[in-house]
Amino acid sequence: MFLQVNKLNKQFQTKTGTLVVLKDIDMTIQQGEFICAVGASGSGKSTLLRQIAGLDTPTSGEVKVDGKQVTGPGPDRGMVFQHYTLFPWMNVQENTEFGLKLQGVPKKERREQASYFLTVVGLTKFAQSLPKELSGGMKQRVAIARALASEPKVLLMDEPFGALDIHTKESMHEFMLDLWQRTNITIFMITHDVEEAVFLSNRIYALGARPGTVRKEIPINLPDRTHMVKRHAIFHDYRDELMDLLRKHGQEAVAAVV
Amino acid sequence: MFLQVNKLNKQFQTKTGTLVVLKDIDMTIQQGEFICAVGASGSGKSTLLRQIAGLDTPTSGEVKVDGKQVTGPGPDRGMVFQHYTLFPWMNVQENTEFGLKLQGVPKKERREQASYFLTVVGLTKFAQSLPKELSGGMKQRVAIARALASEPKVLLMDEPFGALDIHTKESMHEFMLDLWQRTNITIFMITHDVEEAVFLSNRIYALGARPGTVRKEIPINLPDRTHMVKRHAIFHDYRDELMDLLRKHGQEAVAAVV
Amino acid sequence: MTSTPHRSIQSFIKPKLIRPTVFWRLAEDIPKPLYTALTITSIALPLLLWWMVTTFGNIDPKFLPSPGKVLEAFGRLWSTRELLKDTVASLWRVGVGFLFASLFSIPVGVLMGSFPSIRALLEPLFGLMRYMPAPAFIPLLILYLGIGEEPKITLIFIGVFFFNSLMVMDTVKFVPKDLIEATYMLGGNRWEALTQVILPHVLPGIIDACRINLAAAWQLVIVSELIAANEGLGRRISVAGRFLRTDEIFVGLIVIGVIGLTFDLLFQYLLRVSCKWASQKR
Amino acid sequence: MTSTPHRSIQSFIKPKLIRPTVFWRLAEDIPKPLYTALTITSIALPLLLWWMVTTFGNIDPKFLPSPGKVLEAFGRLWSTRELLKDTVASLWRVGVGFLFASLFSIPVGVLMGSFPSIRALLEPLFGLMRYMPAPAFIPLLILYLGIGEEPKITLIFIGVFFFNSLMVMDTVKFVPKDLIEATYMLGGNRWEALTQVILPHVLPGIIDACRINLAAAWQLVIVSELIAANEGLGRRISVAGRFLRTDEIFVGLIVIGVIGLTFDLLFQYLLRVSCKWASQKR
Amino acid sequence: TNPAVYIKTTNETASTGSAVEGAVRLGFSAWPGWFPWQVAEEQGIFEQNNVAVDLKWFDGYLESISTLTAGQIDANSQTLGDTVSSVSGGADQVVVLVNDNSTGNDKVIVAEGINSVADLKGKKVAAEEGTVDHFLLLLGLEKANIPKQDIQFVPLETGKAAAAFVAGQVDAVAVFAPFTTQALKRPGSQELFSSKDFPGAISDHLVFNRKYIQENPDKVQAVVDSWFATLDYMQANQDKAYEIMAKRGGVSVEEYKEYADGTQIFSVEENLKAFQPANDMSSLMFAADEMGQFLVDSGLATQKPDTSTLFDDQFVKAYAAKVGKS
Ligand SMILES: Nc1ncnc2c1ncn2[C@@H]1O[C@H](COP(=O)(O)OP(=O)(O)OP(=O)(O)O)[C@@H](O)[C@H]1O
Ligand SMILES: Nc1ncnc2c1ncn2[C@@H]1O[C@H](COP(=O)(O)OP(=O)(O)OP(=O)(O)O)[C@@H](O)[C@H]1O
Ligand SMILES: [Mg+2]
Ligand SMILES: [Mg+2]
Repeated sequence: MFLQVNKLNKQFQTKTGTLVVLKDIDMTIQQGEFICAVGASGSGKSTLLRQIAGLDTPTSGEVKVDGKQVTGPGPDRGMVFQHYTLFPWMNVQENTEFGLKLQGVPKKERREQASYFLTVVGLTKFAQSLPKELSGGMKQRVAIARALASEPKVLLMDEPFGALDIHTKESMHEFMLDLWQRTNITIFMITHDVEEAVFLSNRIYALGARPGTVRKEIPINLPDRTHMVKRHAIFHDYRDELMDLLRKHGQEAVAAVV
Repeated sequence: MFLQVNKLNKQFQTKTGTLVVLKDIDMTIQQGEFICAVGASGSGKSTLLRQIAGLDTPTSGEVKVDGKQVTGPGPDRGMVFQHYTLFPWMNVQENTEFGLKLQGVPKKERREQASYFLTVVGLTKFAQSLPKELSGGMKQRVAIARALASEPKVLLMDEPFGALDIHTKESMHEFMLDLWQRTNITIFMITHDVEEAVFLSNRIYALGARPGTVRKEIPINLPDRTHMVKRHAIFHDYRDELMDLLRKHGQEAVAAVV
Repeated sequence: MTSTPHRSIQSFIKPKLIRPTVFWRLAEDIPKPLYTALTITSIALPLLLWWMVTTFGNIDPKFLPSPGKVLEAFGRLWSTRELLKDTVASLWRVGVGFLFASLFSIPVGVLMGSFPSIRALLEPLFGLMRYMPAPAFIPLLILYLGIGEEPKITLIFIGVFFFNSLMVMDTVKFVPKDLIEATYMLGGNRWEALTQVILPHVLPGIIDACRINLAAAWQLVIVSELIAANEGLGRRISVAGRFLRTDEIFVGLIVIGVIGLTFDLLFQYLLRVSCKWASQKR
Repeated sequence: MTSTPHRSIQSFIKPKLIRPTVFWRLAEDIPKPLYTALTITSIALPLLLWWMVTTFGNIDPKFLPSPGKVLEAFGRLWSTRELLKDTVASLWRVGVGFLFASLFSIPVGVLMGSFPSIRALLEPLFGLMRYMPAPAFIPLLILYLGIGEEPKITLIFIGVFFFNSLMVMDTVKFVPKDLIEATYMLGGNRWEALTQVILPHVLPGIIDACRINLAAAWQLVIVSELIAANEGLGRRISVAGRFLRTDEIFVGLIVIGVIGLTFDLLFQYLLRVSCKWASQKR
Repeated sequence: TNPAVYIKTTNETASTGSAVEGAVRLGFSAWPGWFPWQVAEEQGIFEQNNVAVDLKWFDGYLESISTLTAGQIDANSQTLGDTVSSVSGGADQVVVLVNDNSTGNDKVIVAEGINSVADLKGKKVAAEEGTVDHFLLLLGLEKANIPKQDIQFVPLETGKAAAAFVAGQVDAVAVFAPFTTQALKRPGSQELFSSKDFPGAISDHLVFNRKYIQENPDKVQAVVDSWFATLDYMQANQDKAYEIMAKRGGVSVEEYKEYADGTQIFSVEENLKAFQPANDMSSLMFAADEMGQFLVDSGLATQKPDTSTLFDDQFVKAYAAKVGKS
């Protein structure tokens, strides 16, 4: 039980009253797993990830990483945000090093570490580029390298490929699988893209909306992980099961939108 | 030959020299067709649409709508932009009426016309809402209603659903097909989402990148247009053909990105 | 792949903890009661300090009058109606000068922001004029406009016009080009894009620029009332300064400060109302 | 579905045409040569008008000196080195006053923008102080600081400090919260987020605020040099005003304008350099 | 118009009716020799002499001078020195009446420990540059044979100069009443010398723009007549006059009475004499010449102004003839 979410509840006080966003969420993720949580827009996915990251405090319940309760943000959990969060005035190398710099790692060591992870994400050639000179996919790869550089226990990702076009997305999927196999890191990723989730993960949590709850936990067993698998019937079955699940809740959610 | 693009070339003068973005584009679209152009990011899709819209002047070649050469922007071509372009201070009704107001249509008539098209896009209930209160899909539906209200000869769409989540996107696809069948309007849509293009269009222009050229023109014949068709082999064949086409060029393009 | 033994980094990392805090919250809201308490402190603390210094310190009241003396001066000037008259006179001058300056600078600024040609035509001149100290124009204003209300108002006009034009111009830069192109596609011409799209879009920005420049207008009230004024807060302050009636200087300053802050809050309210449609908070 | 015969609308539509234009391009670049030509016109046209009016109009040179006379006065003041001395004196005062004001207001403004608690603590006070006309402080400054350079510089300090703090504060609002949270996730604490993320992010905004407030500082040069100055452009202008030597007033104004514009361009350059990393142009 | 005019303060004087078309626009500022204009206005003496006067009070004396030069008022009460410097600057002005001579109300006031002009050496002395008090200071230095470079001159507006002196920021100050009262509030301060020591050096006049005189000689005459009528009134109603003048000056009646000796209001006879040429300071022409030299010496004027047409005694003479005092 490497990452554990126990009876997590989160509500916000708004002008119109109390908004229950997350209700009784329970999750258990083992070391080395690649887990996705899928849910419609507004189902509280980002909110859930923020509690795990320690950027917000749950109303009740707890989050444990490697047995220790989460009380605040910290580099033991690497985070890749939904929107690009590279520091625009730093070049790729500086961005990748930044976490290590904050943690007091000496210049030489952090330079080596950053270079290593830039090699891992395949951006060594762009070490001196500014974020604005990168495409969306490259930006997220730098964000991943930056998170990995601190050698976190778990990598948290919030719809990291939502803003990418379909081709870039595909190559990022291959990249992620490759990275995961090479580094053997624990990954918890959030997405609304069902195919993405099926293609990447060992297990999927399907979230229901308003309030966000775990509707179903689906273990994924695919014959292989190349993009040919997407034509496989088993892939389609997973996809359709999830789609149906979400379509229903998604429509509820849309109807509830003002 | 309702919308015609003849030997269109477009180049930009940049600091580093002349950038050829579009090269010898030829296209012919008949009245009532639903045509998509698919291409990787940076292949010049938006640039092409801007020439057709008259928002920019081609370096050479011409664009004809209903036999008349395009010399500038105008309401005979309805446009739905890649980014949300609703006027944020007007409510949905006012946004939909705005084009008619600019064209001097009296208040009563334009109110009726706008209401009609809000019914068409299913947003009558939201007539008094501000754009910021709408979800992404609703925003694009208002943009479509706004464009349709002027009864354009052709509806131009630049990746209108690129920013939507997968479920909203699906319902927008159904909505578009329904709209197209009911109004019988000519639609020219640009996208990088291959499935979207296959699902929606009569014919697809696959664009190559750097410089943008028409690589292939593919007529689409699907047995039906419900989302069950996506499991059909013929759908997958179209999809894969296009994917292969673009993947090759897409990778070229990615490699060329600084 | 390099062969760097990258697992070594852990030994260099010094663990740190971010302690939860209320007062030092960074870019996060603090609880409402704390906010209110701090706001009250903001005004009360300086008052208290002032009172302490004048009461327990051995300070010549000519140099720093006690709050009591200032209150007394306030009462005196109020009872003779002089303060009311001064306030009305200055309010009117600043108000009219500022109003005219806004009336001219807003269209000019919008045009400069919208049309690069007009910007090229006016920006260098305005950039030059903005630096010229408004008080320098006093002798010229007396020559051209006499000693009535006109030169006083014109001085405030000059002091606000150029700044406001350039600041309004800056706000126009942030209108998304997409919206203008959407207007063309819907059948609008340039004039309609200007009046029906650019103008409503920059309205909050204009209000904010005006808010800042209203403060600039008040900065000029003393100088403008050097021109043969018989009443006015600025004149009261300069006469008081001449006779070292520090208590009256403080009365004048505080009245101006309070009036200014009132208008500031009014503008902030207008700003909030005018950009209700914006998804981002200001 | 309603049964409105919606095809009827075509009869109401009045077709319009947007004529291509160069001069009236809206929010679009105009050709470089036109831009240059217009920029030159911007300065040349007023000069020409001025020359025409004074040459052909029947205007008392006391009221409006001809460009020739102003040039002559410039030559005269230049040859006696008086103008140089004045310029250096004023540059120094404005420079030092502005520098100190920036030095204090930038950290204060950044802190106010970053910590809601500090904002609550200072904003009301600063909002009040900002409206108080700096010249009102002259008698007090003479009392406390004498008649040397200190009161002159302090006056400029007062005139800039509050404005700049509040404007810097405003720029901090635009730092994306995501970046700060990313810093926490990477192991940074609040102080590091402030100095290593917020500060570099708002640097361009700070430069822009300083650029505007440098102009405000020059607005005070005349008033500050009313305090026992023996030299300075402001003093030259006020003495010239007393003796109605309009030509010298113009010399002073133009010198200040040119100096100001030079610094403005310098700041604009700094701004461009400092936000090279921003994807949006400023 | 500014709505503030509709607010009446409790200590405001009843008159100040709105300006009549064609009224003489007459400016004056804070100086004991000029406060009688306020008496004239409040006691309706202008009306008695059939002339409409729009009396303009200036808080800043300097503004009154530049306003006259700018032609925005027709007449002003100002010192000889300033009239000469205006003329040197190209203004066309004419002195028609001597209001007074300063006989002590312009003072050089020094801090404790300074007991002679020689003690001023190296000290900071404040005065308003180019004004009569600056002139007085230089006269004093000259008399004591001290070069003006030996003192540290501090140019400050008169009110501020007095304030700076009280605050101990300067060691001496040259100011005129009522600011002398202000300056003397500094503990231990004393008068070093005053205009009493230089009779005729500082005289104050009613000055008109020449064009106005040419076009409206009768109005000018009526203003001059009103002045003398006011002096008669003040003789007869001293208490009331003091009350009005003290209020205008912003000082108490007691304080105001101290100025009485420091300002010698000129009678008709004294006026006639002053307009005569002579070789000492009792003659305006001689004094104007001296003043011109002073302006050149102090660098405030580039060349000595032509003062030959500066004086016009026809109105004083006409009044004298009318009352049979010629
Ligand atoms: N700070 C907050 N205060 C009030 N309500 C909030 C807050 N943060 C989130 N919410 C609400 O919680 C709900 C879930 O938001 P969340 O951002 O977690 O959704 P999401 O699943 O990440 O959606 P998306 O796919 O669009 O990113 C939304 O209805 C949102 O309005
Ligand atoms: N005004 C311009 N000046 C210079 N280059 C331009 C300009 N507009 C577009 N380009 C270049 O033309 C190329 C094509 O751009 P375009 O926006 O048409 O691509 P796209 O296919 O729409 O991409 P996306 O899918 O990301 O929207 C890009 O390389 C872009 O940098
Ligand atoms: Mg989210
Ligand atoms: Mg595009």
